[in-house]
Amino acid sequence: MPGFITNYLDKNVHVTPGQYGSPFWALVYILLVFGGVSLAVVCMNWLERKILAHMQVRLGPMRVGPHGLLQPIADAIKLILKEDIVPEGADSFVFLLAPLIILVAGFSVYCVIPFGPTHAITDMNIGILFMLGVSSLGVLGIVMAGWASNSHYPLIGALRSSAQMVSYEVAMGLAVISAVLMTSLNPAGTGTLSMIGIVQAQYAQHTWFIFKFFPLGFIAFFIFAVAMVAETNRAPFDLPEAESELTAGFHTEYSGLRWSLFMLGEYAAMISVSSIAITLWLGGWMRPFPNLLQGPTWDLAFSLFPALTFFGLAAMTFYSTMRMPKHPYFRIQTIGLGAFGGVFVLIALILLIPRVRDGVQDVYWFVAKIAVFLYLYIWYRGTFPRYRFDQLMRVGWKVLLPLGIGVLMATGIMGLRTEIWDFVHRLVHI
Amino acid sequence: MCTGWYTSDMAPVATTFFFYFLSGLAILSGVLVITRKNPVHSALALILTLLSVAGLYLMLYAPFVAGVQIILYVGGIMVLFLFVIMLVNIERSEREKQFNQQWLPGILAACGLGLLFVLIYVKGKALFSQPVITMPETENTQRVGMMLYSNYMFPFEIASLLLLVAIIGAVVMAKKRI
Amino acid sequence: MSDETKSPSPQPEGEKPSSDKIAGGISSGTPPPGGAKPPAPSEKPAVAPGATPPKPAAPGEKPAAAAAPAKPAAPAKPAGPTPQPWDSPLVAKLTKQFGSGIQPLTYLGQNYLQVDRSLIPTILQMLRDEEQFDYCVDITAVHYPKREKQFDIVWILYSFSKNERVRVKTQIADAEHIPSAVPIWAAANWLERETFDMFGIQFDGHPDLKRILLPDGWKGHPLRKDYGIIQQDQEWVQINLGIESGQ
Amino acid sequence: MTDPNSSVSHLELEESKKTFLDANELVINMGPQHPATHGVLRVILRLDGEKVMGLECVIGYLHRGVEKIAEHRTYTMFNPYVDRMDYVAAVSNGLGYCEAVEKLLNIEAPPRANYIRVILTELNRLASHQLWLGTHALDIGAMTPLFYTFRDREEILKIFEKYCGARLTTHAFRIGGCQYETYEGFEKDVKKFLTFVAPKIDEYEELLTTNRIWVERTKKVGTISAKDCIALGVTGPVLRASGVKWDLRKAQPYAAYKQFDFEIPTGQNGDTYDRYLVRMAEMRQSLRIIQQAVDAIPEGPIMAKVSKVMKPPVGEIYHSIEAPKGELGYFIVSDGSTQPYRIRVRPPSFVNLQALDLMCRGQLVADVIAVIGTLDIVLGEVDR
Amino acid sequence: MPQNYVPVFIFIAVVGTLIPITLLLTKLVRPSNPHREKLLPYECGIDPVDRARGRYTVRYYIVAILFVVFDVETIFLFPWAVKFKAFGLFGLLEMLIFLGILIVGYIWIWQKGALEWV
Repeated sequence: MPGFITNYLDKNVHVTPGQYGSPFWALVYILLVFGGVSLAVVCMNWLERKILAHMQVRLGPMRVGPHGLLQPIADAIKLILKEDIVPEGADSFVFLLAPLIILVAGFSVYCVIPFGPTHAITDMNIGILFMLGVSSLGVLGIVMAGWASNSHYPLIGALRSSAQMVSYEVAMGLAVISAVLMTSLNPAGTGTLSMIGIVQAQYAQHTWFIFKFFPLGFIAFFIFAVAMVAETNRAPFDLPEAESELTAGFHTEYSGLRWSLFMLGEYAAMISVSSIAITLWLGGWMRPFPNLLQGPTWDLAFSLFPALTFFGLAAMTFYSTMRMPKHPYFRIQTIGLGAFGGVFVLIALILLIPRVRDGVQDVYWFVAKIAVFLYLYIWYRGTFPRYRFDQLMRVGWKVLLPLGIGVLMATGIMGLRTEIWDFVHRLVHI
Repeated sequence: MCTGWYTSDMAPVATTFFFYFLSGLAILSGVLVITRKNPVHSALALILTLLSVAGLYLMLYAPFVAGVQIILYVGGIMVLFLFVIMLVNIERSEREKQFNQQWLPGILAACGLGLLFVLIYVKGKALFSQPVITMPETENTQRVGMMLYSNYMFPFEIASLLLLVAIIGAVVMAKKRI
Repeated sequence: MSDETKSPSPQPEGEKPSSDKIAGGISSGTPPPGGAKPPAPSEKPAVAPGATPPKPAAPGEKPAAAAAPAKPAAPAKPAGPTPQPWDSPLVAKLTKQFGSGIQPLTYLGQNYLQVDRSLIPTILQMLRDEEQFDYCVDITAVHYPKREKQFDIVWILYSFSKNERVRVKTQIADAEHIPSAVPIWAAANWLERETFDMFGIQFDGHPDLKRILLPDGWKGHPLRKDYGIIQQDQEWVQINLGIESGQ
Repeated sequence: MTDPNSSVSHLELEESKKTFLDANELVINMGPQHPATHGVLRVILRLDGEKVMGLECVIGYLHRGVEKIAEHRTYTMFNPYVDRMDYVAAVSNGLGYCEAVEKLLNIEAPPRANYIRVILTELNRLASHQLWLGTHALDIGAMTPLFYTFRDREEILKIFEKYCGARLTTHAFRIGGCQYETYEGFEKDVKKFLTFVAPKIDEYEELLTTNRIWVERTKKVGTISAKDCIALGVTGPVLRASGVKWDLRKAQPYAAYKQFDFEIPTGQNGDTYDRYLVRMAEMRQSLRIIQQAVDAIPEGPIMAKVSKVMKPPVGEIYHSIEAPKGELGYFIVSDGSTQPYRIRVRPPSFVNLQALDLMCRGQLVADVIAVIGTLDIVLGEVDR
Repeated sequence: MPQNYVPVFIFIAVVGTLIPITLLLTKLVRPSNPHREKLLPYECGIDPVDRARGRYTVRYYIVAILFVVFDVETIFLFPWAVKFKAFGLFGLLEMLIFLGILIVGYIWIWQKGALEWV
């Protein structure tokens, strides 16, 4: 088995495992991504509670582990030990299948997400289409969950949710097309739908697409950014789960581990749509200014960022460790927090090794960009009230959709401005 | 069977397995679609059918069509189906008889269809003596574009009229107070 | 001083004005147009930080509002806390129209009309339409089991334009119906339902007279005096809660 | 009647007659176990999609028979019970009750007691409004204001606790005055609180007042005209937001309110946004009143002469005050004994809740939540 | 099957087996005490009045059908988008006509109020 790995590393570092065609190697990547995303969801869970808490002048989880670090684990254990209730009159088959569909749909998107030029499970030349299609499968899961529960609140939640996701998908698609348009602005005149290809196109055109044809790229990005919040049912578009109206929306009747699958799916979807936005508009895995700040010195400077980040985290952890109460009761927690900082230092040191340092560059920048998006998600949740359903639909159909069509047309015209100019020129001269 | 389209980075893998797996899945779920009493279950089975057909498109090196299949049929039309199914009274439809009693026309139609299949199988080789136009997978979308926007330009524009009619029809039929 | 005048009878206001008209008599002689504002001028007791005179009753009730200058003749307060006859143009008008059917009284600066059961719909309608008592504050009842006419029904009304409060009271026997005030004040809806729930008084013409605080199907009306404080509908508890007793 | 909770509503009956073809309407229960009904309120909604075609409130889940209990307690013993009605504005309840009995006894609280009463009542009004704001914002989906308001409300509760030992159901006042003299540093605490909380109110407003989503969610939602308000007996900030400048503290001043200079904030449209603005302005007015009261608090006794055994003369009295939610009235009938013959509480929430149907008809489900929040009901008071 | 699509199937297989296995495994540790009251659908503490399925407004249906139409439109745009430079002015014109016809429909439904929720 190491043969596969060495083989891959030696010969085919420029292709993704999918293109390499080795099922084993693909499986390794799949497990890595699956585990990584699950871990990210756990971290996100803790971070969301902490950040939200601090925005709201409270502490958030503090009891399980130092600063509540073990809270997600405690939650997981609790959820595992909870009874799994299938309500009376529910269509049990559909009821049990629904979270699975949502999860599979949420995770399948990761097949095409490029964490780096080679760090993707596979590269499809219809990557964007695949992502749009698979993420639209989530709607089915939601409708099924709501319908199967045989309860009013989940049904209304599911209908709302599907109508909402479906509405914003149109705007999302239009925004995506205007990014695809930009990829074909090369001498060959051939664009691509491949996720890796889109990032490479941004590299080739020396700009992130968000800045292309300013403000067109930015508007398209904005449309996508709004639509993705709506697609993931997050505040301020969290109507399907509006707890004050529908208690918990389509997953009201779910409990225990099965309920946690919905949460897992939701957070996984948040991460995946953020990655898509990053891939399409924010240069994907590229570090900032890859064209401007070139040269070995800059490369070295940027390659130190991962290690520095972890050193920073470690410093924060150590600072908190020092600030822990000196009471013997907290001794274990203090030691735990210190050990946590130690782990950070260790990771940082590993990241200083030149080979590793270069290897994680792409993934680091990608994850860093995702982190910004996730922070924005949390920030929205702490700031905005919830939209009402008709307002939500109005934003989707009457604001984002025309905006999307407009941006698309404008981008097309901008992309062909020389041809148009030539044409007009010729007309005048004839 | 697909070796003819071999490209360096798109080597076919386990073609036979996937073919039988996907087509078997399509047929099985297709049967489920018509035998399930509960229309929602039928719809779910139909989704599976559509997905496996999408897989078959992939095998034919037509990823764009596969993507369209997933986005439009699974993500769009099936959601619409589910909505409509939920609009009707499922309890009632479950109580009703699944098949009506039109046995004779049914059998005749089945025989006719079977005959057609057999004919196609027998005569097909003669009709399609040449292999289908080869289409490198990497350029599939671009090729579709070329076809659509040059050769089939007029039908394409007609399609937009069709969509317009669909919009108007939907609104007129569904909206009570216009 | 308030303590001495209490009388042992459980029917506090059935007796009406007769007894002592110490201060009230003065006011009744001179028909002051003061309406509901007898205590108005003497009304600033809360202001003075000094000794609080016990006499001027009801600090909050009737301050000199906009209507006060028009009707300045408010006399001194009734000294003893017994119901006094109440005089005002409103009263004069009402008495003229209804004669002995109503008894206008005032007690501790608060005015009320003791009205005959038969006059209730007319009077309430009139109070709203002609006297601008546009706000029905409350409707409730009081149970006097020993009396022949067991229930006092009380309407507490308020007029925004006059800044004036008046209570209308009538007596009805058990099982006697009373017309609903919902057509007059929409607010009466729930208030009447609660009165029905608690006392079992039927309001004719109420759109949806049913229990409001107690569950449907409960037996008995708890605010009647013969309904003990720990009494409950055992049967209901047994059927619905599956226990022998909620106590 | 097999189900303890099912009171068959006319909505449900209507619904059962419908056939499939015209059954676009859906009857759903909101409450009693629902996150946004502020307690155990049950609202039966008849929906056409998301649109509310009608609704009916079912109340009584928290009915404890307060009025009945009163008939078996002496006047003094009943005093703590009123705190449990509107438990977020217990001080106001106590004030209304004490003043009503004082009136019946024809006595009056000494001025110092009245000043203390005003300070505590206005603090309580502030606390009640803060709780309203937090929960109302949470209902509309804004999570953060809840924590801000609870943080600041805590300071008020601390003052209560220092004054009388209790935080929520304070039982701060007695018939005839106040039981407790203010503690050492009471004025200082209150003044400190005033300077602390004024910028906090700006902070709440900063989060909400100009927030686009907040404005969209509240403007033109749950509109009720002044005429309807009066017909339905709606009082308090809801009435004022409809443009009626009426506040019992001004209209029929009680306690020491006559001495203070404050305004009655009013709105024009009677929608949820106006009610929000009115309550925010009321919070500022409360601060003004407290400031004046604490600056001018007179010395003197805090308790009037009241006999240990209270036997009010035969008679009846109605006294009402401006509670945070509206007009809170007590109708007390005395038969000359030590126990009230009958006490009727006129709860503002109960009467205000009647307007819910009118305010929600034709709006969306989400608006029902907003309207319940903006009515600021407390089920303890609705059900008593 | 082209090799770079195989990982998708592996992925679905992995997710589709891992999760049910987890669910089955946790069956060993989690309790199961079904009770009538516990199994009742949530209706805010009230026993459900009727079955929940079916019966809701036709508006959701309009949204779904409009979505399908606009989705088809979006799909048509993809092949153009990847090649639009090569199609040049002619392609752009074609696309503008295509979009124009749809925009007419869009304006029509806007005018008709089909986009208003209530």
